[in-house]
Amino acid sequence: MNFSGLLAQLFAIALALAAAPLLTGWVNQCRAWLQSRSAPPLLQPYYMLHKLFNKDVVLAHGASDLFRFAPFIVFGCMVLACAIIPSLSTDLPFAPSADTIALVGVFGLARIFISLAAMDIGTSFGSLGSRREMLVGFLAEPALLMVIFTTALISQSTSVATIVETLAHREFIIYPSLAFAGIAFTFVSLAENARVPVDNPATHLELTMIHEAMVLEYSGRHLALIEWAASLKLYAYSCLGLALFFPWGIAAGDSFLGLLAAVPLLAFKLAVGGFLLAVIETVNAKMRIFRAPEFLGTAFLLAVLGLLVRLLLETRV
Amino acid sequence: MNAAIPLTAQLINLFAAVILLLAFAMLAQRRVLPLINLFALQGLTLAASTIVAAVSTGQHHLYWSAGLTLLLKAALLPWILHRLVRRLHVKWEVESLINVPTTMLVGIGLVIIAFNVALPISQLSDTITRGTLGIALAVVMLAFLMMITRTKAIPQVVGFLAMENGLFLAATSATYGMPMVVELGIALDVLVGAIILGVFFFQIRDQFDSLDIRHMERLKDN
Amino acid sequence: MDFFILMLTFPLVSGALLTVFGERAWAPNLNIIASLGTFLCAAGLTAEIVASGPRMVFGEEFFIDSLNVFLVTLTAFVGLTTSIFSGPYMKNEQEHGRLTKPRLRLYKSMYQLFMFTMLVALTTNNLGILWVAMEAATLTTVLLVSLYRTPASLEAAWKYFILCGVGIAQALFGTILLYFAAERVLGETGNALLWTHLVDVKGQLEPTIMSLSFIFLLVGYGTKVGLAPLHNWLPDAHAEGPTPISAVLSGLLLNVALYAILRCKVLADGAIGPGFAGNLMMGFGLFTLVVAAFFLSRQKDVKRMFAYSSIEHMGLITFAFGMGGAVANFAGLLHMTMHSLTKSAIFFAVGHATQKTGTQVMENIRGLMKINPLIGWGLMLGTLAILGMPPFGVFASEFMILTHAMKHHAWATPVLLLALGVAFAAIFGKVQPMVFGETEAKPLPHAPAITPVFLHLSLVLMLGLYIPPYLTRWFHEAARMLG
Amino acid sequence: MPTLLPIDALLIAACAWLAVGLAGLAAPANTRFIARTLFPLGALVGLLVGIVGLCFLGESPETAVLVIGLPDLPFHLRLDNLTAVFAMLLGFASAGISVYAAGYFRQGGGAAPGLLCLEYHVFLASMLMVLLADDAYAFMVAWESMALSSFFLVTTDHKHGEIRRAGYLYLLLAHLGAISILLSFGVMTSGSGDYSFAGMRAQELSPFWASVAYLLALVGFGAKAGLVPVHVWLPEAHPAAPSPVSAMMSGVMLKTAIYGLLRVGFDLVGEPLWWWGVVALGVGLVTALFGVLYSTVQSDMKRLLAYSSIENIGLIAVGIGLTLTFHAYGMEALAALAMTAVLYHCLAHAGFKSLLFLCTGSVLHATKERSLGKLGGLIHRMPWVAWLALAGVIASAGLPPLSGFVSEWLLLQSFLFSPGLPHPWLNMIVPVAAAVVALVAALAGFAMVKFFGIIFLGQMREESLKDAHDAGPWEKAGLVWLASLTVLLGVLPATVIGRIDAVTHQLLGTGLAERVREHGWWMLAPISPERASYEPLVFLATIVASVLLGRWVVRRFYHGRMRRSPAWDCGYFFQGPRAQDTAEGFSQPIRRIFEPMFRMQRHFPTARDAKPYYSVKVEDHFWHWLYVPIARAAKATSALIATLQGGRIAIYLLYSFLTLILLLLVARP
Repeated sequence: MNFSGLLAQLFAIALALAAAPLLTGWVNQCRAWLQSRSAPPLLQPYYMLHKLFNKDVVLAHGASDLFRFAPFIVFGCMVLACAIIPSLSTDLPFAPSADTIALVGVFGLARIFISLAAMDIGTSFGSLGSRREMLVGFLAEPALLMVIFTTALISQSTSVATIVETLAHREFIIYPSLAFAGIAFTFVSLAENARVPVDNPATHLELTMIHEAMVLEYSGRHLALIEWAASLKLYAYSCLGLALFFPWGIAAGDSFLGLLAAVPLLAFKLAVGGFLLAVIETVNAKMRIFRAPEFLGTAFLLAVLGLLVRLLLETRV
Repeated sequence: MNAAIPLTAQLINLFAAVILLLAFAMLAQRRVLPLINLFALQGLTLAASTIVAAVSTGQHHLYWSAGLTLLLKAALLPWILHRLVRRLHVKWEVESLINVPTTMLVGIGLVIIAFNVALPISQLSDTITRGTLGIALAVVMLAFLMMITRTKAIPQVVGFLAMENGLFLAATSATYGMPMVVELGIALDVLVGAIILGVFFFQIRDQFDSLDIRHMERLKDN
Repeated sequence: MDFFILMLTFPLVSGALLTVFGERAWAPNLNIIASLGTFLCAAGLTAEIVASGPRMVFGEEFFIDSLNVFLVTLTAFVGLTTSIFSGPYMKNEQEHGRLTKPRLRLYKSMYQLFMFTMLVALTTNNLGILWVAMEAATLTTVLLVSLYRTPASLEAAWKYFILCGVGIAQALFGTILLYFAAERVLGETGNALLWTHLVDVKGQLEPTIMSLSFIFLLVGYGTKVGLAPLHNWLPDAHAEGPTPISAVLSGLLLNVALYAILRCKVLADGAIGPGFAGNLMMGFGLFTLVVAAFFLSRQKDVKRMFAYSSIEHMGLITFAFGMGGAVANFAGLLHMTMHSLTKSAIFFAVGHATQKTGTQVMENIRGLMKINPLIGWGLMLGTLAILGMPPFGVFASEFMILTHAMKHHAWATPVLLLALGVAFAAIFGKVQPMVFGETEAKPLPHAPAITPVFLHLSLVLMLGLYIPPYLTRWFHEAARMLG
Repeated sequence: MPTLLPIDALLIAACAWLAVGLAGLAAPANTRFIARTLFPLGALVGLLVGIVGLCFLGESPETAVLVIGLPDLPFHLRLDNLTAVFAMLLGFASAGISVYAAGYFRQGGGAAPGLLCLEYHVFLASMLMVLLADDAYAFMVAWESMALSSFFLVTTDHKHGEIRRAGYLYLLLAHLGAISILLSFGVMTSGSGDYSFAGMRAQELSPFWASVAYLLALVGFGAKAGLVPVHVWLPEAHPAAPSPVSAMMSGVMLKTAIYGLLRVGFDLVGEPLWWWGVVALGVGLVTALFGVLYSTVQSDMKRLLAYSSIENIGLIAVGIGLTLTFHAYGMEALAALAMTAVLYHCLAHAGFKSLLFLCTGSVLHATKERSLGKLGGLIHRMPWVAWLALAGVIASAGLPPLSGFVSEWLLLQSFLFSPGLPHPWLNMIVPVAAAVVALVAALAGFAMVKFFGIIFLGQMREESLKDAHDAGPWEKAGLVWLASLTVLLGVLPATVIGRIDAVTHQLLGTGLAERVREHGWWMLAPISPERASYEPLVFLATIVASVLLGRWVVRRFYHGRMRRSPAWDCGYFFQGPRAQDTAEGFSQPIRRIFEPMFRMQRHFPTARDAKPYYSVKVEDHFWHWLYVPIARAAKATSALIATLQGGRIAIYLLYSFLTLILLLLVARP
C-alpha cells in the first residue's frame, strides 16, 4: 500500500459521497420522464439533504440512544462498502479489509441497525417495517452471496479487487454462469434498494411501504444521513454490479491517468444503469409483500443455478 | 426271563409300579377324602419299597428312612389333612380346570417323556432297580400336573406332597438313599411345610371364606 | 471361640429367644445386637480366611472359601442394616395398627432364623444340606410375607410357597441325580454330596446324568433366583410383604439361590465341559433381563416395580456368570454385591416413603424431597445408582459385563443395552415425579432410620470409583474358583 | 524436585471445583457466603483452567494414570492440544458465568443454594474430566456425571410439571446417547478388550466396523449436542434451567459433545471415509435450518436462544462434515481451514450464547417474565444488559466485526474452495449446502433482531416493567467479561487462529498459522490475500471513523439541535404498546413462507366471536414422526409381555412345568 494508492482510495470515497445523490436524482428524473411527469431537478437530492441538515431533529419520546446512533452507523457501513468496491481502480488499500463475504456482512450490519432503530419507538409501523425489511433481507442476502460465489469461483477468489482483475484484465471468455448471476443480482439489488417491484421509494401509503415505514420517525440530520446512506447503497450496488459484470475500464494500477480515464466511463455506465433501473421500475407494478419471497426465491434459485452451471460447464478438471 | 432278577428287585419294581398307578388314581380322583387316602396309600407303598430296598442292600439308614416315611407320609400328614378337611368344612367335590380324561391322556404323555428322559440314566445304572428312576420322574411329573389342574388349595397341597413322594422314591430305590442327615432335613422340611400349610388354610379361609384358589388371582400385571 | 460357630449361634439363639421374649420392649435391640454380633463374627471370619485360606468346620460338613465368605459378609452386613432399619419402621407399622405385638414377635424370630438358614446355605459343604437350608429359608419367609394377613399378602405368600416349593422339589430331584452320579465315582461313602469331594472328581462324573441334574437344579433354584418364566412369585412376595423383608429377599435370598446354582455349575462344567451350563444360564439371563425390563413400565406399586428391577438385575448377573471366565465372573460377583447394597438401600427409602405417604401406589406418592429431603435424595440417588448411572458402582460392574459381552458374545450386547435403556426410561420416569414436586403429608411418630440408606449408597459410590486391592484380590480368587 | 505439569494443574483444578462444591454443603442455607465467596472462587479456578489450556496449546501431549477406577482399568488421563483448546473454552466461559452466578443466585430460589453450588461445581469438574479422560471407563463416568449434575441443575425448580418433564426427557436422551457412545467404544476396541484410548488408536478397523463406530458416536454425541432428530430435549431443558446453568449447558456442555465427535472422528477411529463427512454435513444442514427456523418463531426468550443453539451446533456439524470429507481425500490444507472454522465457532458460540443466556437471566430477575409477549422497552430500564446483549446479538447474527462472523466467514471460505473434490456428486452438493448455510446465517439475523427488538426496544408491553432494575455489579462483571471475549474473538482472528492452530496440526498434520502469520496479526488471509482476506480492525476503524467524522461534520457545519415530541401516530389516535408487533406477529412471515416445516395449531377469530382472540402453537414435527411411534411400540410390547403375569397360579405352575419339559427334551450337552 502506497501513497498514491491511498490517494486513489480517498478519491474513490469522495467520489462516492459526492456522486451517490446525483445517481438517485438521475434515476428519479428518468422515471419522471418515462412516466411523462415533469421531472424534479437533477440536483434535488442535494437540496433535500441540505434542508434536512438544517432542520431540527424531532425525537419521539420513546426513543433510546440506539435510535440516535443508528443513522450514523448505517452511514458508516455504506461508506465502507463504497470504499471496498472498486469503482475506478482495483488498487485500493482498503480492499483487503473486507472481501465480498464481508461486504455482504456490511450490508447486513446496516440492515440490522436500521431495523432495530425502527422497532425502538414502538409504533406499529416501525415494527411492521422492520419485520418486512428483515424478510426481504434474509431472502436477498443468501442470493447475493450465491451471486458472489459464482464470480468468486471464476476468479478463485472472494476479494472484489481480484475478481475485477480476473474478469477485466485477462483474456475475454464468455461465462454463461454470469448470465444467471447477473439476473439474480439485478433482482437482489432491486429488493435491497427498496425499489419497485418489491418496495416503492415514492410511496407513503403505510400498508405497502417497507423502507419508508422504518424511517417514519426520523427527522432532521438523522433522516438526511439515512437518505444519503440509501443513495450510497444504490451507488455501491451499481458499482458492484458494474464491477462484477461490466468491469472493463476500471484502472488496474494506480496510474493517475488511468483513474481520470475511468471516471467518465464510470459516469456513463452509471447513467445507463440508472436509466435501465428507471425503465424496470416503470414497466413493473409493485407486488404484494408476500409475492416478494417468490421474487427473491427466484433470484436465489437463479444464483444457485449459476453456481451449478459454473461447475458443470466451465470447470476443466 | 424273570429268574435272572432277584425277588427283591422284582418287588421294588412292583411297588414302584403301584406308586405310579396310585399317582394316576390321584389324578383321576374327584373327591377330597379319597384323595388323601390315596396319598396315604402311596406313602405306605413307598415305605414298603424302602424296606425292601433296605433288606436287599442291607443299608441300615434305609430302615430309618422307611420308618420316617411311614410315620410322616402314611400317618401324620394324612391325619393332619383329614383334620383340616373336617375343621374347615371343605366341600367334598374337587373341581378340575381340565376334565379328567384329558388329564389322563396328558399324564400318559408325561410318563412316556419321563421314561425316555430317564432311559440313558437307567442304562448307566448298575443298581438292580434301574427302572424306578423313570417311574419316580413320572410320579413327580404327574403330581406336578395335578397341582396345575386342581383349583382347590388342599388337592394342590396333596399334589405337592405326592411330588415329595416321587422324589423320595427316586432317592431310596434308585440311589439307595441319600445320607441320613439330608433325609432327616428333608423330612423336617416337609413336616414344617405341612404345618405352615395348615396355618395357611385357616388364614385363607378367614380371608376368602373358601379354599378355592381362584379367588387368589388379584395380583397381576396384565 | 470360633468365629464361624459364633456366627451361626447368634441368629439361632436370638431367634429362639425372640420367639419367647419377642414382645418385650428390648426385643428390637436384641434383634439389632444379634445381627451386629453376626456381622462382627462374619468380619472376623473373613479376616481369617483372607489370612489363612479356605477351611473346613465340623469334619467336612461346612466349608468356607473366598467365594462364600464374601457372600457371608455381605449377607451379615445387609442383615445388620436391615435390622437397624426395621426397628423404627416396625414401630410405625404397629402404631398405624397394621401389626399386632404377636406378629412383631413372629417377625423378629423368623428374621433371625431366616438369617441363620441363609448363612447355613452359604457355608455348607453338603449339597443336600444346601437344599434343606434353601427350603428352610423359603419356609421362614413365607409367614413373613403374609405378615399383614391382608388378602393380597396371603395370595402372595401362597404363590410364593407353592411355586418355590415346587421349584425346590425339582432342585431336590437334581440333587438326587447328582448324588446318583457321584455315587458311581465316590462309592457308597457318605461324602458323595460333599462339594469339596465332588470338585476333585468332577471330571469323572457322568455327563448325561450331570446335564439332566443341572437342568433340574437350574429350574429349581432358578425359581428362587427369579429367572423368567419362573419368576412369577417374586413381584407379589416383594410387594406384599413388609419392606424389611422385601429388602432382604431381593438383597440376599436371590443371591443365595444364585450361589447354589453357581456351585452346581462348577460341577456341571467339570463333567460336561464348558458351554452347556453357561449357555443355559446366558439364555435364561437374557430372557429374564428383557422380560423384566418391559414389565417395569406397567407397574403402579413402587415395591412391585423394584421387585421387577431385582429380576432384571438377577438376569444380568446370571448372564454374566453364564459367560464365564475370570472377568465375567468378577463382574458378576461385583454386580451381586452392588445390587444387594443398592437395592436394599432403595427398599429402605421406599419403606419410609410409603409409610410417610401411607400408600404404595406411585401416583399418590409425590414430593418426597419436600416431605423429607433425606428420603427423597436417598430414593433418587439409589434409583440412579440401580439404573447404572456412574459414578455409582453398579455402572462399574455393568461396564465390565457389557465390555466382556462385546468381546465374546457381541450378538448379545444390543439386547442387553436395549433392555437397560427400556428399564431406565420406565423406572426413572416413575421415580422422578415421586421425588420431585409438591405434596402435603404428615410427620411420622418415629424419626426414620436413614443412616442405612446412605451407608449403603456411599459404599456403592466408593466402589464405583475405587475398588480396594484386597477386595479385588478376593473377588479374583472367587472368580477363579468359578472357572 | 517434581515440577507441576499442566495436566496436574488441570487435575488439581477439577479437585478444587469439587472442594468448592462440597464447601457449599457446609453452610447450605448461607446464600451470602456461597454467592460471594464460593462462586467467585469457582470463577478463579475457571480462569486458571483457561490460562493453563491457553498456555499448553502447542505443547506435546502429557498423560497420567490415577489409582481410582476399575482394577484392570484405572483412570487414564491425557492432555493434548484438542483437550487444551476445549479446556480453554471451558475455563474462560465458566469464569464469566461463575462471576455472574455469584450475583444471580439469591434467597429462596428453588433448591438450597448449597446444593446448587455443589451440583454446579460437580458439573464443571465433570466437564473437565470428560476432556481429560483417556479411557472408556473414565470417559463414561465423567460423561454421565456431567449429565447427572446438569440434570439436577435443570430440575432445580422442580415444582413445575413441565420442568420435571424436561429433566426426564433430558436425562433419558443423555443416557441413551451414552449407551450408544459406549457401544461405539466397544466397536473401536474390536475385541481387543483394551478400553484405553491408546488401545483404540492402535486398532486397525475394517471400513465397515469403522463406519459403525463412527455412526454410533455421531448418534451418541449428537444426542448431547442436539443434532436433529435427537435434539428434542434441548429446547425443553435449556429454558427450564436457571440462566447461568442454561448458559453453561448451551455455551460449554454442547461443546463437550463436539469435542467427543472430533476425538472419535479424527483421533480414535482411524482413517475416515469420505461419506462420513457427507452424513455429518447433511445432518448439520438439516439441524441448522431446523434450529434457526424454530428459533425465529418462538415466543419464549430462552427457547428462542435454545433453538438458536441447535442452529449453531448444526453449523459446527457442517464444518466437521467438510473437514472429514477433505481429510478423507487427503486435502489437508482445506481440511485445516474447515476445522479451524469448527473450533473458532465453538469458541465464538461459547462466548456469545452464554452472554445472551445470562442477559435473559437478568431480564428474568428484573421482570419475572420469560415470554417475549410481555416484555419490551427494557433498554431504558436496564441499559447495561441491553447494550451488552447487543454485542451478543450481532455476533450471533454472524455479522462483522464480531466473533460470529469470523467462523462463518471461514466456513464459507472452506465451502468456496471445495470444488476440486474428486467426486462429481459432492461438487454438485457443496454449492447447495453453501446456499443453505447462507440462508441460515441470514435467518439467524432475523431471529436475533426479533430477540433484541422485542425484549429491549419499543414500548413496555406491561405496566410492571416500569420498575425493572439493571443487573447488579457481579452480574455486570460476568456479562462484560463474556462480551469482551466476543469482541476480542471478533477483532483478533489471526492471533487466535495462531493459537488454536496446534489442534489442526495435531489432528490433520497441517494448519493455517504459517500462511496467516505472513500477513501480520491484523489481517486474516488463510490462503493468500489475493484470494480472500478480512481485516476486522481496519473494518471497525473505517466504520467508527466515518461515524465520528460524519457526526463532527454535521455539528460543525450545521447544528446539534434536538427536541422531543410524541411519536407520529399516522392519524390513528391510539398508539399504545399493544399496537406494536407481538413476538408471534414478528415471525408471521417465516411461519407463512416455511409453513410445511412447522406443525401449527392456529385459531383465528371470526366476526361473531364474543371474545375474539388469535392464538398460534408451533410444535416439533419430529415428536410425531419419531418419538410418539417409538413410545407406542414400547407400550404395546410391554402390554404383550405382561400377559406372562396373569395372576393364576395354575398358569404359573404350567410355565415352570413347560420350561422343565422343554429343557429336558431340547437341552443336550
